[in-house]
Amino acid sequence: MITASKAKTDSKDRIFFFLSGILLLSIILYSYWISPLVTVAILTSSLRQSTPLALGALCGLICERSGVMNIGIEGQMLLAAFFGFLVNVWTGSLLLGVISGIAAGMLAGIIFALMTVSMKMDQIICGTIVNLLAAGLTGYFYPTGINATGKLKAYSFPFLSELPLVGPVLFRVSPIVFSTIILVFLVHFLLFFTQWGLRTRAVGEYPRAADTMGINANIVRFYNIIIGGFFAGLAGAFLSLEAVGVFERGMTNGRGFIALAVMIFGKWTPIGAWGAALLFGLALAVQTQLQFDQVLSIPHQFTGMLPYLITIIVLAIFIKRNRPPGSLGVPYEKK
Amino acid sequence: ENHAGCGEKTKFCIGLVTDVGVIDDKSFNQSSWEGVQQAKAELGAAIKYIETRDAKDYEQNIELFAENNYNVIVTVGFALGEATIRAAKKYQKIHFIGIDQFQGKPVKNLVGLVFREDIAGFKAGALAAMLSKTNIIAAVLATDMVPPVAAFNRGYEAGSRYINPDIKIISTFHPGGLDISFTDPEWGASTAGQAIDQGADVIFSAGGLTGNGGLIETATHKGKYCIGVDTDQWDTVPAARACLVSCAMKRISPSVIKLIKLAYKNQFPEGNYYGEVSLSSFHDFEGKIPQRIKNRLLEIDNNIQSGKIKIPDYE
Amino acid sequence: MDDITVLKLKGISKTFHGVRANSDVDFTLKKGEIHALLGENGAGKSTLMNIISGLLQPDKGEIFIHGKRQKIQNPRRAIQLGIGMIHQHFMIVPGFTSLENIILGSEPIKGVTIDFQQARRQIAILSDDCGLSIDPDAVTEDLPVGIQQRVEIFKALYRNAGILILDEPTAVLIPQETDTLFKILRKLVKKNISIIFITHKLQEVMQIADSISVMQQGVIKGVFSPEETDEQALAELMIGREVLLKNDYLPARPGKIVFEVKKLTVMNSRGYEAVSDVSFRVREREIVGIAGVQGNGQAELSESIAGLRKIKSGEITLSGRRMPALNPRKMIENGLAHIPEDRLKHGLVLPFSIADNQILCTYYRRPYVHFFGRNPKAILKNSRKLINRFHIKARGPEEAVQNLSGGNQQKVIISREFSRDSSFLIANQPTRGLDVGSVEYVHKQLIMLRDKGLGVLLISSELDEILSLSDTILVIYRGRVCSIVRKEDATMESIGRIMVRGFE
Amino acid sequence: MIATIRSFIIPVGSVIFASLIGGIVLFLSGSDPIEAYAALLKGAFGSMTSITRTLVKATPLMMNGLAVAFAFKAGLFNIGTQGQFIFGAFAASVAGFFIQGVPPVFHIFLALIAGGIAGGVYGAFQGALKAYSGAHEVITGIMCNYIAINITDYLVNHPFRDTSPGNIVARTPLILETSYLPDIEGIPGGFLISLLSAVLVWWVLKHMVLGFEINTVGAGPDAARYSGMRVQRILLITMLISGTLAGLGGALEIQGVEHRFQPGFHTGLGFEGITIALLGRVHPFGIIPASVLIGAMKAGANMMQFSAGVESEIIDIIQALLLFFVTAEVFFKKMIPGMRWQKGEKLSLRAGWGGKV
Ligand SMILES: Nc1ncnc2c1ncn2[C@@H]1O[C@H](COP(=O)(O)OP(=O)(O)OP(=O)(O)O)[C@@H](O)[C@H]1O
Ligand SMILES: Nc1ncnc2c1ncn2[C@@H]1O[C@H](COP(=O)(O)OP(=O)(O)OP(=O)(O)O)[C@@H](O)[C@H]1O
Ligand SMILES: [Mg+2]
Ligand SMILES: [Mg+2]
Repeated sequence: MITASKAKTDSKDRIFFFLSGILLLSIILYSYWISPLVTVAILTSSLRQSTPLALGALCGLICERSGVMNIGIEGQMLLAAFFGFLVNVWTGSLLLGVISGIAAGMLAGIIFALMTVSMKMDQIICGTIVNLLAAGLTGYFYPTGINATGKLKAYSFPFLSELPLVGPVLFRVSPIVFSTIILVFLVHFLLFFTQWGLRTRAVGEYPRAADTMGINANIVRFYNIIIGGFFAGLAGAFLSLEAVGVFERGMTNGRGFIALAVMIFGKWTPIGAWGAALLFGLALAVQTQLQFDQVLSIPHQFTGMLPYLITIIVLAIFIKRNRPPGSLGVPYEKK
Repeated sequence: ENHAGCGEKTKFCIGLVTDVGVIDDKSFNQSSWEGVQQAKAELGAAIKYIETRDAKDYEQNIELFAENNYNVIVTVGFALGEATIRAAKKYQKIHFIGIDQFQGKPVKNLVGLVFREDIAGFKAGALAAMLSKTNIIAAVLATDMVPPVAAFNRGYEAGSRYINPDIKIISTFHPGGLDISFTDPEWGASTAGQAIDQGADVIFSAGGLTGNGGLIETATHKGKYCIGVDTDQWDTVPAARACLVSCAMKRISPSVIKLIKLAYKNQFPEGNYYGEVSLSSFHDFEGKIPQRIKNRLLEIDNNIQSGKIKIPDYE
Repeated sequence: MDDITVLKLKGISKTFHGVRANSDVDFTLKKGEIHALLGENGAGKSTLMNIISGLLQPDKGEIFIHGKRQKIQNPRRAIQLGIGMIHQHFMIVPGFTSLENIILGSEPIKGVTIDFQQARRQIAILSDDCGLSIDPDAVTEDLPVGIQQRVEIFKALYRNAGILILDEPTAVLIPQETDTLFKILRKLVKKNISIIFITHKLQEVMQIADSISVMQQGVIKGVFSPEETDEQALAELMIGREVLLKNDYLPARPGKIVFEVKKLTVMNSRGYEAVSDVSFRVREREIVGIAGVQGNGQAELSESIAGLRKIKSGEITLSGRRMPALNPRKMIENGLAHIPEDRLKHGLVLPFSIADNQILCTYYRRPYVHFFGRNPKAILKNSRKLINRFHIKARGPEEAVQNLSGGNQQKVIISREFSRDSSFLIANQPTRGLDVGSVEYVHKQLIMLRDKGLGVLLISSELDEILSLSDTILVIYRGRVCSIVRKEDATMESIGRIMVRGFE
Repeated sequence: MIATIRSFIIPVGSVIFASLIGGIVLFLSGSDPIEAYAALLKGAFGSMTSITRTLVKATPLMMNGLAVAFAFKAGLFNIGTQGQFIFGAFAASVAGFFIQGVPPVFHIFLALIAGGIAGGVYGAFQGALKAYSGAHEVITGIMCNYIAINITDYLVNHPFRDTSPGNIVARTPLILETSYLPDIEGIPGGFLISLLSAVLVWWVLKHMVLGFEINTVGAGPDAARYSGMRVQRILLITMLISGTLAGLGGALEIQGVEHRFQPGFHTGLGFEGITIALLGRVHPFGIIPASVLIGAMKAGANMMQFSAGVESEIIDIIQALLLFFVTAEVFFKKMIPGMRWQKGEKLSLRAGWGGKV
């Protein structure tokens, strides 16, 4: 009954995913056997680089599952990264930094919700507005000559981190990377097993039907956008407070948009999106490794294309049409 | 408007045009500007800068100063090379300083302030090779399309090999286009992380914000060293102090001041002016670095001066 | 039955920018009665019901429930007041299972998760004492409409509604399904549930209703009991003129074959065989009717004929020429006219003007294009002509079809398809949801075309429509043609039986 | 009548409101709005050269805006204009320095065509992916942008690098004078061509059969199939044309301004295309003023920083506000009494995501 409610995955896809999963796993195990250090390095890096994408995708997914198309994630991330960093500098507390980063993400969400849900403005336009606004504000008010006070560091779980392979990869990680993994599964659970999830999906598919059952589609959309903002905010905080440690103008560098790609790739399901994000992160890490090892002496521009090419190929050849939520992009007006 | 009255005997005006990017890039825009600011302090000059947003605006931004009869115009970055030459030919009376702009055929009121990044890189490489215990060192680089970065890298590899011919150098360029390769700290950081995780213990991180990301990341790993570029990033990137042994510096500010003063005294040179390059002081690591390494670096320095060491030059 | 009033409306009025949908409507519903509401398309029935169920707010007027004045701000309130509505266009979330659809909005909770077990139990109990069964885990979009409707009824019962509103429930049902529905309704009435029943089918009204209200242009024309009136009277009251209900048209004089399918096999979207080697032929001046319960392959059949769906095997011949698959344009140019089942999705481009919709299949031909491109003059001229000829109610050729009532939307399609000179017509559910006036109109048009010399393939789940119009009747069951009968020797009962089980 | 008034009130009102709020931001951040805006205007329209500069900056914006808008009409969200623009620019510059000894006018057109084709083919590639494999155009678009940048970066760094002595930078040689776009009466030729393209786009969409087909596919893909249109092919053609517009934009940029392909000269142009398309309410004749407006802001930004010392990012903020007011009719509805909005007049696209073909 759960699968039924998800965007349809036809059996061919499932087989493909299953087989490629097996294949990938065996490759990883093999390379771990050959050179454990490098393998761990690659996997750690993949997980790390997939984090902002996965979080961004969660934001997009929660909005879109309730029928709101959010292309403003990039901007939400940027704002979050900015405020998170500022607060961290002012208070000297990374925790406060992260919290206010999240708050900023949600605040941007509220603005977006006011425009899309309350004012029924076109959702693509609202997303673009958020992006412009974020770029403008963070650039215009960019504080010169203030300096970071460190960043979130990796934490090793006792015992667990000693396990081979999974230990260093999964249990010697920095907080946001780790919590992302948990959040992915949490959101998946919430989306498919709880009242909130059922209503969210109903509103996304057919808001009128939800409305006749006494569910106020617009309210659902409103708070879902804000919840989405939480994840975009966390992604931003990750960039400025965990990954880098400082804020720089435009430091999101299009990750918000790749997150959208990842979300669609994952067929609007959290775990699917996470898988897509991991694949993307893996491709990024692998291309770096190819440069490290100089195994093949081709210009780095080509190895650099790897992640993008893989995405297109997988999408074009293996995955059939992705079906978005039915009411996506349409402001809901009562009759 | 403080540029009123520029051009009169009594007033000495200096303008600076950045490359696409921001003045406080903790890198060469910033250190060029610091040079100009010092000139203000010493010569009481009126100073002003314009950040370029769009490569199409180089010409216009330079002209904004020229039209207001500034005495010296500093243009930062090789990308402004052509625009600067054209401006110099058009405004004969104004002195132009083109940073990182190698002059093919000299123009009399324009000097290209250039640096031997390969030498700085060589020293950095030597230092890295001597510091490394794992015999794996890494370089995190913005792009190979920008001559200075490429030169840094060439020197770095040569220098480390000079110390230890079979050292493993794992180096990467940013996979994206030139437009983001200098402004992607996240990539710099995660790449540095990936290098460290596979045993690299010295990271040479070169290229604007991307490089800074690499430095800061390295600082979060115990017992690893990182080497910065361009300025003494001890001051510009404090977050990296935990690992920052030294920086392959291009002494931009002092050279800028020197050239401005020459302009002030009307002894402005033409063609190319080679600015000084060197390793910055070791700061907190002063005590930790054994004397023999320091001696070795001095010896290398002399050998380069005397030409005993040849660095493979531009391809 | 005792005469307690459960619902009372006083002077309800509602206008949509200019359009008077309801004006000063009084309405009374008694406990345990089935109250039929009649009216032509756009009379204001759905609007009135939407007001009762809290989807719309009246401009003025009062609503009393069990004698207490109530303000129904939103559907949630209506549900609390025990009002359940089954909408004309089902309010079912496509991807959801029956269970999910039923509990949506009133989910039983255990801890943080939905208590699906609990929900199942409740549904089981419901199906026992109402004697209707459904598969809770079936994905609703894959279910036949009859069952989807049952899910809708469950939704209401699950929220134990005391007042049940059904807006044109039988529009999409075949006689057998209708009978089951009526049985269900009677059971519900016994449980003291009061029912408002909207329909365009008069004989149903006579059959089931305890009282009848007739609506015309937003006002109630009168309230009757079945005993004191008859179909003809009602029809005239709602349309405002005389209507032929039972029409006995002149028999056909079939000519040569215009259309033929041989051993046609077609897959449905989920890759199962939906049409299995079907063969039949249609002659000039003949209407071939395809009877069948919805979802027995009619959709796939008509789509494949129209060139919209891949065919696995078999061949299609139109006016003597063998037709390539998947080429609608070629079919059209060879004389196909097509009234699609899903008028809003396939038949019309809703945001477009009436004029543009009327040339949707000929936009690239003269006179609609000239040297410089499209020729607006010709397009508008054509539209004005058709609007008059087919009596389409609209402000003018430029009005967007999304603003038209369903009846008029259908007329736009008919005007387009009938005005093309074609030799063969597929009419798929051509009268669904239309009022008696429009139905009569469409039927006349079909006969007229037939007599003009077209071959017509009429697909309909309205058995009486099939019987009164077709000259030959095919019954389709599970994608196979199970029987071919001439009009003369076809009876409602026999056909109905074949429709539901594939044999006499 | 009312309609025409309204169609002026909204944009003008938006500009006023946006600059007001922008002014407040300036004021709060301690700079003088009047001075800043004065400088902005001076930089944008102060002199003939500054006007020219404004138009020069408007040109690529207009072309990208048109490209995005055109795809929107078929329900496609062409987020890949940047890549198409880059390929167009590169192809034009190659044609610019490779082809020798052809008469000027001819050479100009050869280069333009090269650019158009390059962009068009790349667009069509993404269109084909969408139409025939269902790969989502938003994903492929984003990915193709990165790929285009990498490929051209490689090409200018190696095979097509300018080998003239003294050059140490990754860039192509200068294109020949014969392929330079001339100014006509001080108006850049590129701008004139982009105006022409706008008119063409309008004509195609409003008056040509293809335009009707594209609009139909956008408004009702199923009805389009039913009526015998080859939806997939139309999607492909739409992306071909959209890409051609973007590619042409690139060519204009090279032949009119840059005169050689240099990596990174295009930063962000693609996404600005989206802004312009939306600001122009996805109508060719809305896109013209929109791009001139934004062009003016970009042209004035430097002057604003130079003489008013205002960070140029302020114009991003103003752009966002503009976009907001243009879209949020509600304001004007509330403010101007007796202004009733008909159904369908509200600007909405809901293009893109609809994964179905
Ligand atoms: N949302 C709306 N906006 C504007 N007008 C509307 C709206 N809904 C209905 N109308 C108009 O109000 C009138 C009554 O509509 P309604 O749907 O109640 O008719 P109806 O009696 O249900 O017709 P049918 O029997 O075909 O269902 C029609 O003219 C319709 O065009
Ligand atoms: N003037 C209008 N403006 C906006 N929407 C309208 C208008 N008129 C009708 N509609 C919409 O179109 C729908 C069709 O109107 P109406 O309900 O009268 O059709 P209908 O006769 O019920 O058709 P069907 O019986 O096929 O549903 C209405 O339910 C309403 O949502
Ligand atoms: Mg109705
Ligand atoms: Mg109806």
